[in-house]
Amino acid sequence: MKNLAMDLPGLNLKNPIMPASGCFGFGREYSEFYDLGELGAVIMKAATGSERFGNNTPRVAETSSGMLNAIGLQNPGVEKIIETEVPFLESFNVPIIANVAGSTVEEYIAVAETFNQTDKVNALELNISCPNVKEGGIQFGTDPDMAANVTRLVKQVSNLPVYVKLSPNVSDIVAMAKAVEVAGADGLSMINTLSGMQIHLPSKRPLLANKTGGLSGAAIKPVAIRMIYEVKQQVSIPIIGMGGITSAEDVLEFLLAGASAVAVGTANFHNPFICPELIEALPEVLYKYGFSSVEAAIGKGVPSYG
Amino acid sequence: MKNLAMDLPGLNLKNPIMPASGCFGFGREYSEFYDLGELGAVIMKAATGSERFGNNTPRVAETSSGMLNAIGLQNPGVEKIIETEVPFLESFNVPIIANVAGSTVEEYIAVAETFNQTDKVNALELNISCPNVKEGGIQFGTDPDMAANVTRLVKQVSNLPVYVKLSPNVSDIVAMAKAVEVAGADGLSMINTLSGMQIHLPSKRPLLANKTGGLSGAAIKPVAIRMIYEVKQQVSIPIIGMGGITSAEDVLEFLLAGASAVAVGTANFHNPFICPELIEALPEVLYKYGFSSVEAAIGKGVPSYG
Amino acid sequence: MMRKEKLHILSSKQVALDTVEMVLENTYISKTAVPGQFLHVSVEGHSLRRPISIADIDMENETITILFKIIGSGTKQLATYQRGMKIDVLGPSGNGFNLEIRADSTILLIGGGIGVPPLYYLGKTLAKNHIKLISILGYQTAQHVFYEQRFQEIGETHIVTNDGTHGKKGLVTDVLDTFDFDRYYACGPVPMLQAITAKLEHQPGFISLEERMGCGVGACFACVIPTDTPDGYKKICKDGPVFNAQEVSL
Amino acid sequence: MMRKEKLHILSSKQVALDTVEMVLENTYISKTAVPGQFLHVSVEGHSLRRPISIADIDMENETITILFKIIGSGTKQLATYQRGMKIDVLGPSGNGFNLEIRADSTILLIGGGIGVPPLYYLGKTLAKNHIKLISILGYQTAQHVFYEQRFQEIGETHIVTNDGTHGKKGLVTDVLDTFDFDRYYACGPVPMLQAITAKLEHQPGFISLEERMGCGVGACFACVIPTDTPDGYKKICKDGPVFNAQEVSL
Ligand SMILES: Cc1cc2nc3c(=O)[nH]c(=O)nc-3n(C[C@H](O)[C@H](O)[C@H](O)COP(=O)(O)OP(=O)(O)OC[C@H]3O[C@@H](n4cnc5c(N)ncnc54)[C@H](O)[C@@H]3O)c2cc1C
Ligand SMILES: Cc1cc2nc3c(=O)[nH]c(=O)nc-3n(C[C@H](O)[C@H](O)[C@H](O)COP(=O)(O)OP(=O)(O)OC[C@H]3O[C@@H](n4cnc5c(N)ncnc54)[C@H](O)[C@@H]3O)c2cc1C
Ligand SMILES: Cc1cc2nc3c(=O)[nH]c(=O)nc-3n(C[C@H](O)[C@H](O)[C@H](O)COP(=O)(O)O)c2cc1C
Ligand SMILES: Cc1cc2nc3c(=O)[nH]c(=O)nc-3n(C[C@H](O)[C@H](O)[C@H](O)COP(=O)(O)O)c2cc1C
Ligand code: FES
Ligand code: FES
Repeated sequence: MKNLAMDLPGLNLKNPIMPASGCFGFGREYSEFYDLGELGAVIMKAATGSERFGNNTPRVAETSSGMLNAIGLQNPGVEKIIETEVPFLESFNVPIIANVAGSTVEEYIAVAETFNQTDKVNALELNISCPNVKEGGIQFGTDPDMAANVTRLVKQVSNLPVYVKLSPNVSDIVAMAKAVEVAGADGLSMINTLSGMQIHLPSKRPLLANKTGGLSGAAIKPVAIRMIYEVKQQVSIPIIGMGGITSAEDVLEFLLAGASAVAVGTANFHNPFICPELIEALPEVLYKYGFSSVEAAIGKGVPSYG
Repeated sequence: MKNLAMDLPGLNLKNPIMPASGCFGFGREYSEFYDLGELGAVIMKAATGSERFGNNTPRVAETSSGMLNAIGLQNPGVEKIIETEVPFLESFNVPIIANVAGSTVEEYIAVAETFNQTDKVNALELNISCPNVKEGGIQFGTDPDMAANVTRLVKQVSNLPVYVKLSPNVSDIVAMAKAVEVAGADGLSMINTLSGMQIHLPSKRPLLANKTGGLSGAAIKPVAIRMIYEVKQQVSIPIIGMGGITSAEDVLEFLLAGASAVAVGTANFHNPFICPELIEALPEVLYKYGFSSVEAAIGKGVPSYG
Repeated sequence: MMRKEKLHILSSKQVALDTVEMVLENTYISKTAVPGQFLHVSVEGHSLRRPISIADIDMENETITILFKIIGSGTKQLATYQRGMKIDVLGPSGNGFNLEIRADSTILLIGGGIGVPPLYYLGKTLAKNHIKLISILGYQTAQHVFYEQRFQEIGETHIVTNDGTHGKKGLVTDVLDTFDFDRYYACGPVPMLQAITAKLEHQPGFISLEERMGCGVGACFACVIPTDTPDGYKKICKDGPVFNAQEVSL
Repeated sequence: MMRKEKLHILSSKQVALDTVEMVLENTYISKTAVPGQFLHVSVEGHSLRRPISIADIDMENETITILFKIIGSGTKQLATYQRGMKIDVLGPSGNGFNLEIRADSTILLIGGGIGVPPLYYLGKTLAKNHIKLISILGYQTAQHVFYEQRFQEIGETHIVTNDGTHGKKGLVTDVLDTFDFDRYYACGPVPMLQAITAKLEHQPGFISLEERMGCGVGACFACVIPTDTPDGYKKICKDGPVFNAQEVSL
């Protein structure tokens, strides 16, 4: 069998496959389908400083080869997550990544600090790119200076490695990536969802109560690949890639573009077994295209790496 | 029958359906399938100052619910287009929109001026957003000041109405739209393609010779709808909407989001009859959702208009 | 517990205007599902599954019946699937109807349009336990009516249609007052459920709700509904689709 | 002239490893297509059509035969289509082989792998006109060989395989020198065509080319190839897929 293992800051991954934030809750539901210990890691749903109820419904819409969502960061708040959700995930032998969100820089810092105080999660994913929060989240995600600032402040309060999750809704993804690298990010997660909308013809209004939502799924894969490929040439911190993965071939495509591991979001909804199935299928795909390990494939599609 | 007619600056459209630039050549090929006089208008393939051979092949790749292209503005140059292509299109009773491209501001001006000197086209579409040209096209499309500047200068040399074609690869589409409106644009075309990439697993390299390409097709429709909806609330010039249209329901969705007419690109490749079929299907869809004309539906999904 | 199963299509036929009845074969789901649960059905070329209620189960023959209305592209495609094909389903999903009922009770079943199906398997199950049933079923027109005969076989049944082409003309709420009952179960469009819960505010009742779903398993928080519970919300896909009428805010 | 037509599938069967032969029924295309033209085939769930060469035509029975190799998701799906179904096709597309040949000529047909199919209809047509044919067909292994018998029926036929499991071991270019001929027609992978056109530089010949296509009708400029012509390029979908070997730069 091919070597699927991969070491990233704070994460000893037995394979490069993890569920993406927000698409897997805190793991409970999918743990009824399979042993979460099979996963490379688990990225938890976004945590905010206090409980959030999120947006009104409808919160999801189907699109061609994708979907829109505007959940609005519904979550019980960081304290409750640490109290009731993290212990459950700890019962599996799997690294835990906490997705950190907020409306203000202070909220990001507070959430990161709270996770840091427990020794129960392995890394933070700084969600500066959620397009569904109005009060500021979107700003951090499109302005390099603000993104760098929040990254720097979070790094100051936390010993945990920080993966900054980038928004694709920007003119210059490389500028964003460089800014957060300089600010101390240990890695990048990319991409979050593209801002989109669907209009419901019978009501003549945006279908989502929040009007806009984040586009995910196979539809956005070419955008994710392009951004990772561009960023890989300009930054040296590792990238967790995501956006439309549905097959082991897709996983390899992300690795070649420069990702060191991948996250799978929307595909869980259609097939709850997608993550273990990808883990099982990956060795053969690596072999078919001439790679002896995950590590050997990383960045091999990128000129300066390949 | 519902009233499909719509008047826009320089364009008396008998219906709101036109083929999108670059997906219809100069009309010759599709004229073998149907009478081009049935169309609302024809948008020609991009014209540059002199002949261009475009990028190396492969130039297209298929993606989930879409495709990538990196044609690279291949065209015989504005003079030859006026000499050999426009006369053919003139033989049909259909408004002609010339798509203007270039690598420098001077080239845009020269192409626009040349079209202006003939009285054979009805409007210009200023393609400041082609992601496949390296020398500058992409810059105009993501910087509001540069976009405004090229718009202003083109307006100075041309009496033809100018529709500025916006790129979706920006953090703030509204800023782009406002900038070109202030600079004198008569209308907007949106959206052009999203920058994307596909990696070819057997060769471990980007499939397109140009590496990146423009993502089009149904996959990008939610992004187009979102951007048109946002722009419609902030600008008052009309919008020609495009991006993933494949059905008459899609056409209505674009109208509700704020488009006054639509262009159909990628769908022509799968179904050469798509434009006449949409024209035929549209009245019934308008009727089904309670509209007596195209005009009645425009912007009806947008709060400040509906 | 929910599983991912392949279900053989034994038959698919139109039973009313734009309404298809499909009989599916599966051991696990037929053995474990309870009335009010649903299947989350995969339809080719669609990124999200479609929730469809279980309308009937034949435990002996291990079949599950669903009834669905052709609404959009997913149900349109599902309607093309023929006998012999297989569909990929998550199920049984959600929590079903509360079946703890005193033996001498009278139960009112109130269904609107494509909300009728889950009430049939509920009614059949209650009838087996000799519970007295009164069913009020509302449809748009005579062309939309289905399963009238089947409901009559399990109890007193009243049909209303919006245009009066079959049964009484009007809405289900127009005839509610006529009946004495101990508890009601309702499924149908939200306006109907709002009218019913308002009108029957002081009667015990359970309603089955719909919402657009992402995961269908409780992981994505797409389908929440505000409740009076400590959490402040429940998930329709997991905690529902059936709720105590008093508990949720429509 | 190209049309959009629905073609009935009369049969679909595997004729070699990952290689499917499909017989299609259509009046218009069977009456108008010439050797070397292709069909632009719609495959459900795919935004672009697939170009597939016409491998044979039976004008009397109005059938068109295509042969395709399962490469990716489109051909994989096409391979699942069964007798009785219809496929949506643009065709006949492109320009075919030059058929103006002196009666006493000897023609060399050189096919590589899935480049063999268009040469069969060409050969059959030439054989009908009593032109002498020599066919050199190259395949990866014995398992990949198809249509050997059919080519033998229309002329002298030599098979080569990469691994020598059938016919001679080697590449088609290894055996080219052995034959005298007046003109050649070749179709196959680009490296093979490059080798052939280099080797037969001073012989008149025609080659059929492949490129990824958008429209398939000449409108999108996806499939251009540099040429010595005044325009500097030609479109494979419209001006080709067959070109004079001297005219194009591979
Ligand atoms: C718990 C539950 C049980 C249901 N039981 C039945 C049943 O037994 N029979 C039946 O005909 N219908 C039932 N529905 C409604 C059914 O799910 C929708 O009609 C169906 O999903 C429409 O899919 P479509 O592709 O045809 O429509 P589209 O409008 O094209 O669907 C687009 C998206 O919206 C979702 N959607 C659209 N309408 C609804 C809706 N009313 N509820 C939830 N999601 C929706 C679809 O699932 C899909 O994700 C049920 C819904 C729920 C939540
Ligand atoms: C003029 C012409 C005639 C052809 N005739 C035949 C034939 O008779 N039999 C046969 O088996 N194949 C033929 N091919 C090649 C055939 O078109 C491809 O094998 C097929 O498109 C692959 O589709 P896919 O979905 O299986 O592969 P994928 O790799 O999934 O396809 C992805 C995209 O790339 C395109 N593509 C991939 N490979 C090729 C290729 N070699 N040429 C052009 N486009 C490609 C597909 O059309 C699609 O748009 C011909 C190609 C051309 C241009
Ligand atoms: C329903 C849903 C909820 C999501 N919630 C979050 C979230 O809370 N935090 C976050 O960083 N990303 C969130 N995302 C984005 C995903 O983690 C992922 O970046 C994106 O969906 C692209 O991957 P995919 O195409 O595989 O889904 C969410 C996506 C979906 C579909
Ligand atoms: C093959 C191809 C070539 C294109 N060439 C041009 C062009 O020359 N000028 C331009 O403004 N847009 C060009 N476009 C963009 C389209 O006009 C259109 O904006 C885009 O494809 C979105 O619409 P669609 O999803 O309907 O294709 C091209 C698109 C494709 C697919
Ligand atoms: S649909 Fe995902 S939580 Fe209910
Ligand atoms: S494929 Fe469009 S020009 Fe050839």
